[in-house]
Amino acid sequence: MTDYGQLIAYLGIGFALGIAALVVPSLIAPRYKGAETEKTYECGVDTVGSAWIRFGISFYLFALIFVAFEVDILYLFPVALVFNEEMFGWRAFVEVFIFLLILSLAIVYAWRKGVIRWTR
Amino acid sequence: MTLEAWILFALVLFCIGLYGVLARRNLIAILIGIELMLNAVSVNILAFNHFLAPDPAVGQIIVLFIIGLAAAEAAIVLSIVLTVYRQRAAIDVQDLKELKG
Amino acid sequence: MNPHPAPALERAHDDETYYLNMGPQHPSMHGVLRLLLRLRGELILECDPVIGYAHRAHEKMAENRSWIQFLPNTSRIDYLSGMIYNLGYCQAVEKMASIEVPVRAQAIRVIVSELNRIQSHLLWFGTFLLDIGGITPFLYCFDDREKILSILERVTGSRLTYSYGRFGGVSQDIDDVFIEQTRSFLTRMRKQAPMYHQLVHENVIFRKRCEGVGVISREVAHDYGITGPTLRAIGVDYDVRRAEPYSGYEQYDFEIPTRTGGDCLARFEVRIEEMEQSCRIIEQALDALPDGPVKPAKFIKKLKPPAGEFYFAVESARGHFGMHMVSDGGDVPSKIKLRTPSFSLLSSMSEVLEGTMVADTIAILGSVDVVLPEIDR
Amino acid sequence: MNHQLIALLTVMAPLVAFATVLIGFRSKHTVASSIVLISGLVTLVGAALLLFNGPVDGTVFSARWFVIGDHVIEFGVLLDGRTRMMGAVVALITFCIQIYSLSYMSHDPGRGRFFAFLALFEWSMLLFVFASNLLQMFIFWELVGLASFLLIGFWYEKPSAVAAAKKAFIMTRIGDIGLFIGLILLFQTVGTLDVVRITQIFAGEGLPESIAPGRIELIATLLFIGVIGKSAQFPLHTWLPDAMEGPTPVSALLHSATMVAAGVFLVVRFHELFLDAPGTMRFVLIIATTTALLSSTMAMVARDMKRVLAFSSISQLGFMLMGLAAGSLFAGFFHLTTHAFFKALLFLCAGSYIHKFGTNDMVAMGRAGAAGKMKITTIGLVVGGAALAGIPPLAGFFSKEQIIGSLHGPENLIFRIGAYAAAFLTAYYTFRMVFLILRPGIDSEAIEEEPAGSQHADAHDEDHGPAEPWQIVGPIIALTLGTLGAGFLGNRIGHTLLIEHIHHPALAEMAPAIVIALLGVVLAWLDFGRKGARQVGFIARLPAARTLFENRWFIDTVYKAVFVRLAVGFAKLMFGAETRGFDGGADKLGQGTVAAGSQMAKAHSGRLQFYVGTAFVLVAVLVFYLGLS
Amino acid sequence: MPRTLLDIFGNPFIATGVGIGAVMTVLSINVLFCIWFERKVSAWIQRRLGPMEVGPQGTLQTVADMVKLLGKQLLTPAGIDKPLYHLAPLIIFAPVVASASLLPFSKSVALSDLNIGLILVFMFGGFAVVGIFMAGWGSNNKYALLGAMRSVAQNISYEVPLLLSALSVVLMVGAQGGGQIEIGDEVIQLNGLNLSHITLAQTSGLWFIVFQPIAAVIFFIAILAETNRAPFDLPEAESELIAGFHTEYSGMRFGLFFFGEYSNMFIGAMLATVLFLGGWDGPLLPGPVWFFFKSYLLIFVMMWVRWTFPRLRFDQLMAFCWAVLTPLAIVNILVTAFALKVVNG
Amino acid sequence: MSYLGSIFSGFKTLLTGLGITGKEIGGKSVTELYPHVEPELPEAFRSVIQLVRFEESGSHDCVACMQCVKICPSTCITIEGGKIEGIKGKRASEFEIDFALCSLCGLCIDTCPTDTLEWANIYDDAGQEREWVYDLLKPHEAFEEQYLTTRRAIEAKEAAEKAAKKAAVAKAKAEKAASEAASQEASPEKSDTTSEADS
Amino acid sequence: MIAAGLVMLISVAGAVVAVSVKNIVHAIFGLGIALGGLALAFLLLSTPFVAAMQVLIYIGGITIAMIFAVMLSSTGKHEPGEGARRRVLAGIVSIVFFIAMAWVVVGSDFGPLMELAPEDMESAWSVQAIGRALLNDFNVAFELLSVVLLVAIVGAISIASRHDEGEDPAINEEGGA
Repeated sequence: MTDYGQLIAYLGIGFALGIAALVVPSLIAPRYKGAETEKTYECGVDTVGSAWIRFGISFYLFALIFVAFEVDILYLFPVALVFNEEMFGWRAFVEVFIFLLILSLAIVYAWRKGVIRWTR
Repeated sequence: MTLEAWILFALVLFCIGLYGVLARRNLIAILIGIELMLNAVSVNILAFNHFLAPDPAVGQIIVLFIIGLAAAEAAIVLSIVLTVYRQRAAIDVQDLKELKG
Repeated sequence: MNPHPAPALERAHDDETYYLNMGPQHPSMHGVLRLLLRLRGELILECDPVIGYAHRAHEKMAENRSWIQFLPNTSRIDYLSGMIYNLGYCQAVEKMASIEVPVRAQAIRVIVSELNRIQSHLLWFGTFLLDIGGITPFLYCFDDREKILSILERVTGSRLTYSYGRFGGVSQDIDDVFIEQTRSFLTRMRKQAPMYHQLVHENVIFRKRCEGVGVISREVAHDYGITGPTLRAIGVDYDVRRAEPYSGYEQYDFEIPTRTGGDCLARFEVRIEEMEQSCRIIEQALDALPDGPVKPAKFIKKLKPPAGEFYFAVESARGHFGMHMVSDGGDVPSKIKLRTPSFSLLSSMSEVLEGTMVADTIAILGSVDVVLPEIDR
Repeated sequence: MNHQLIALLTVMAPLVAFATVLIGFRSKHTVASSIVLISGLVTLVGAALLLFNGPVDGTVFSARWFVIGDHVIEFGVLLDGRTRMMGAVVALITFCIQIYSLSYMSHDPGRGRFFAFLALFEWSMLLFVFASNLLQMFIFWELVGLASFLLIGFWYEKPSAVAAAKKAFIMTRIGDIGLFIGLILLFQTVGTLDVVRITQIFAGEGLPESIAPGRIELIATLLFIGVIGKSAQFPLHTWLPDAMEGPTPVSALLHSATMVAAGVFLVVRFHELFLDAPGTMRFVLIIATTTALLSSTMAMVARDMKRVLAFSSISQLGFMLMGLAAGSLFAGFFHLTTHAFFKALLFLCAGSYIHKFGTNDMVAMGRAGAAGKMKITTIGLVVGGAALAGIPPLAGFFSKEQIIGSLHGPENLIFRIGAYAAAFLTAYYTFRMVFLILRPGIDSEAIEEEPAGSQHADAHDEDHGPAEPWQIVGPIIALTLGTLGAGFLGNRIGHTLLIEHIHHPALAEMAPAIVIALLGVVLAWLDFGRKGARQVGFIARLPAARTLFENRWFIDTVYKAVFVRLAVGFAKLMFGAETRGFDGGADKLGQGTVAAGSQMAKAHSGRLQFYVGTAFVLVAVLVFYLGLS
Repeated sequence: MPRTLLDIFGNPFIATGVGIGAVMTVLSINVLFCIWFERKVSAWIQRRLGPMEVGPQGTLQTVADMVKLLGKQLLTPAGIDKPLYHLAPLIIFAPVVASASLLPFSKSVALSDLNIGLILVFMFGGFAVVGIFMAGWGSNNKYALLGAMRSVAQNISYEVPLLLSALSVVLMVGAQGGGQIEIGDEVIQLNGLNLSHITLAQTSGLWFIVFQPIAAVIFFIAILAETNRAPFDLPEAESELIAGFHTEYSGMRFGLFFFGEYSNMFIGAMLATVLFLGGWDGPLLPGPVWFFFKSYLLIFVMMWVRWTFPRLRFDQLMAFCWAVLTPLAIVNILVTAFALKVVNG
Repeated sequence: MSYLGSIFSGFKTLLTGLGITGKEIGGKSVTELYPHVEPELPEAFRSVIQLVRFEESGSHDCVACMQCVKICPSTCITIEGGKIEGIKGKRASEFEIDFALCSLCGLCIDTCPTDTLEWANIYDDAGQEREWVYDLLKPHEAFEEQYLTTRRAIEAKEAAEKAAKKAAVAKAKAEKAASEAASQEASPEKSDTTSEADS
Repeated sequence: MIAAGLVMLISVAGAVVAVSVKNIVHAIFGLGIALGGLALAFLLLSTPFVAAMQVLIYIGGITIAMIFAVMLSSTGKHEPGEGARRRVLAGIVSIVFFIAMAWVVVGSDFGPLMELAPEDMESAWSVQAIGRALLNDFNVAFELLSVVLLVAIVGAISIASRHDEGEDPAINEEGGA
């Protein structure tokens, strides 16, 4: 567990260093305040409406496909670890094959639905 | 940490999730509550797994399945949210007369 | 399919749109163009080009100064084909005032105009690639373009705003060094062509970005009066140099490259071939360069063309550049109306860009090659 | 071929078809329908082989799915008399309906999807029927519900169809909660999920020592709540008429062999268990009789042909359950089988008419000349109607006779009378329907407004191709023959169910039923059939009754009044001002019944969070109760 | 087997301190070097000289830039979502440190040696998506949001071929010598998720790039996309979206993004080295030298690629991932699995 | 093209591209390190405009004819006529060009009847202020050195020409004288004056 | 001990944020924090692999999908205000449930079971053990999970893109490279 503790420590110190890197300039950098410094950048023109807008569906569909895929693939990792053990033999291959086949169907479906080709 | 502490912790999380499910009106917020509840279950299982289980792999696999099913469930629920929104232009459960029959 | 489209769907789609200002301060807006886009996700629903950020009132200035005084302005209208504009203006005035131009000066004008055209196309090539994300070809193009600029600098003293033309000729004769440099440039250019072809034209990413993107139909081109390489990419072989030859273009043997696709790739190919044709013209002009003076013995500074209206056009790097001049017989023009190609191109954009994606917008804008001061003249 | 392989083929063919079609060929309609048809044929052949290939009992195929503690949970195919019989019926009816749909749905843009769902439906039902363990049973029970939801809401662009689908789904969910709890309790009680074992446990002489009788009653009641939802028994029957919003083949499937039959089959499946719970059986009997009577009265006044059939379905389901509750597995199951044939037949006929004339209104059909134009359909209608009415020697007669016969003894007198009354009404309304279509009169109950739930999406242009293409006529003929013949298969079915002794009622016993059925027919003739009949029915002379029946006994209204009021009160109490929707709804109180149904469903489902909260509070209360006691 | 710092120092606190110092030093030097190197490579490719002013051959240019960044005002636009906006650079920056510590650079010493190191590296990589989204959303700027959406969609999509190609390596590891390897008199059971084991599996035989060329190419392309580098730099496509998700970030906040970006590139290259190029394996020179040499070779290729190609359009990018890379990767795994069974089974 | 075929050929074009850019890595750079390396300027280089001025006298040929003022499109030239000691006729006493306005078109140079305006050969004349008016009569310190060099060269050239002219004249005279001397005797004083004028 | 306390604190704090803040995007990030904390908890429960999966799938996948869904559905960021009474009631229900369950937990004695806890089963805790179990005992579940996810994807895509069912997607174009 200590190994993982160390890892977490790295993460924590990473945060700390990041904060430090932001604190330093706020101490030494000039501070000019004015309306223009706070203006949202939109090519020098005032923005029209908020940026918190709604987006096309395509992004979302990719996220969905990704979630399923990632779950599937991550299940494969433990299996891949023991894939070569003799006790499983060809059964392991068949299982992985079926699994990947089903996984591929998702791509095929998405493809046919035009998700991948971005039908807008 | 004792088993009881972990279970109580899971319970707390579960109840927070329950509160989220009950109190919120936004469908996505309700989904958040459900996810919390599911995760509380995962903690519970892993705690038992850690302290009691004769075969640790089983507990882990169950949690992995929970995670996987949560992913599937989230995908479906979010799609429904989207459809509902398209129909109704709102994701407030109170406005969802459409879903009621 | 769906017999009863839910009205809510339409409404929801309306909610998904938003406005985005692209430009004037934007890395890929050529000059200071502002596009007001209405978008859904990355899809452009409406495009409204807002111009005027580089407005300099060239046409108005023409009404307040003598014919010769307007000369320096002309290289600044389209700073990329400054030479062509400049010489075109001279030719217009010469024709109006019936001034003879020595044959050597005519040949020189053709040479420098074509060099200018190559230069302009090279810059367009580079920035177009830059727009679709390829940075290195841009610098290669600039390396080549630099050679032209140096050559032109030798005779004009300037690299961009040449003011090389004079009524009745050009301001300075070319020498052997110029000829030699030009010839070596042509050789270099022809050596570079296959490299560009492999690096850019064959590149699968480039083709993906260009093929079928931003197709401009014949109707749109006709309605908006699009000319130049963009028109030729649709398949219309209209070129002022061929249609109404000036400055002795009729003597030279060159082709007018055309494509039928009307998309970005077609425009790209047309321009690339045009560069080769320009090289051919320069070669022929250099081979048959006549001797003689290059400008009238006396500098023509005061000019009183006969009263009347007059139209003259030249082929700039971007297309048909026409000058409609009105003279009242005095030494100050009554009115010079400039018909610039970029204006037509940009006007058509609101129609062409509709239904494309943001990335395509940039590619299309880059491929039609507009120069903003020319629009805002 | 061994049974294992056949069974596997039988149950998996629809799934393969479903997956293939849904993923690959949804827009290639011809391919889609061919795939589904082939799978249907495979299933039919397989089911037939299983049925006729002699008794092979027990779980013939299983795949390990999960292990919980010592319990190995398997997906399996359980073959015994009940499942083989039911599987064959399902396969046959589904196949007929698939063929029928070829023509019926031929112009629908989404028919690829439709066929996919049909396959899904068939698959779910088959695996439910063949389920070897409780978990599988429950999962496929739910899947049947899901598939029916998809099919009822097939024309999802029609708001009424979506509403109906959701109503069906949600109301059956109410029953499912009961079923689920029941199954869990059952598991706890018997300690196994295996259906065969459970059947054995309860089939034995007397109760197992360890099981408290109250427990059995509770389990049976909970299971029956699931049946109430699924088989549309009173008081959860209101979804079924609305479910007519789906395409007619769906209605036919839903009402004959799959969705509603699932509920009855559950009782058949656990009949031993139910027999051990006499209290529950009484309860079932009461509910079933009430349902049979109530829905018959509703059918008397309905004008929409599909609705008449829907109400008759409810009523016939009541009959089946009466038979089962009276203790006769054979009677109930026999009626289930015969009913599958003639109800599918009637629906297909109705669909044929609707397809041709573009209306659901029987009067309009009659006026359009249904009798003359579509001979085969009309023959089917008459045969099916007669079977439904219980006219000998058609299928319905025998099975109904068995049910009435099973209700012997003084303690069942009231139910017997109820059954007779229901049979009478059935005969009456069936022939009312027949006469309205076959002998249209000028004065018949003309309908100005369209009947609720009329299916215009169904109705295509008047003339496209022959009125009776083979795809429509074929299944109708097949089912007509089935209806004519099924009644004589009683022995065979009994044999298949391994019931040694079948009670064959004597003619004297049959006589009252025959007389009553004929009386109903005669009355219908007087009211509708004879020349110059006013075609308004005797009910018209009893305005109170008519109002009652037309408003479906105000059950929807009562639901609304009670549940919605309660909910509103509750909501006001609990959630303050958030009652706008309900207040608005409350203003429409007297405005008709369809709206009321959806309002009622709203009260049930809209407050999702309310239910969740209640459930958790109940759990907490339970914990406290258990902990403190 | 490499010894971890914990083994060497015994005390976890000292080990962590030393480790963090080493990681930060390496990363900082790497970032400074990479930025300079990138400018130089681009200059060489483009017939230019690149930075020449500060230090010999402009080597100190990035140091000067960093000092400049430190001295710049942190502009905070109005109308932002404050928590997200401020947290985003940290979310990008912090995981980099942790994930850099996981990579085994030497035969003898490693910062940490975890049994699921591979998964953990991917896990820390996953944080970037969240950070990018926070930046884009928090900025309340349409360009930033567009960039963030693109970036998130791109990152998650390319994670699929990335994981799939790594999976084929995991499959290979178990097949090396029956899943065991002898080092001295010690027999080690190879664990396909342990990064040092992956390296060890290659030291005894050929590097995996020989067995898995397709996976290697896919992995490399996916790394390019994951680090938002051209031709997959759409999230910050300057000709379209100004600067993408970090449009509104200035000064050191931008610096953190920059740091994260280049470090991620470094980590990606190191991971590719471990998975396909045999990690520290190499003749004559000491392990770490080989390791860093290979990593920088890959980084050089990344730069080379960046300065050669135009940028894809977004839909083409996604189509490339889902219609080309992912199917290829799946087929590759199947072929690998089949071959392994044929050879070993 | 088939699916795999298109992938393959696509990758091939990418590799070709990499090859092209890769070749450049070893290639020569074209960058001029500007402040460290002076650019080569063409003769006709147009920078600011200057008056042809004579070093010794500080004088020039501008006769203040105002042609340049009239032709200047930018109206950036200001000239005042005046008198310069020791020179006949009108000369410009004030000659200012506002280079903030000037567009460097060169019309003034072309139109100058006395050819006294010329391009300076300066490439790095840049300012940080808006005010950018040069008094051409006063050599600007920014380019004094260049100015003087060219001026010296011009003066030397002119002097040489003058000398050559004079020499030619002298020679002619001498020849004439010689021919005359053939008849008459030459005067040695005259050659002295010539040599004086040379210097 | 301290670590566990810290982890619990993080998770609970994240969870509280997730269910209480009005801004739905913040709520999702709160969920992310809670899930991250839970990943640490899994680490403490000696299942690092599950912890990594938790982060990869939940934080890297599900929360992102949620955010996309938010971006597609609600522009306002702020959901409709919920009545105070609703919150109070929800709180009451949760607390009642908590008390009930906590009572059960506290009242239970896990002591006897503890002895079953494995001591020296290093290999049993490894990822390989999971892999073996997936291939052996849970193989059907393993395959079924992929089916479930396939169905989820198919469902999600068809639900989400239902409106353009009529359009004929460009299916047979070449894959593109």
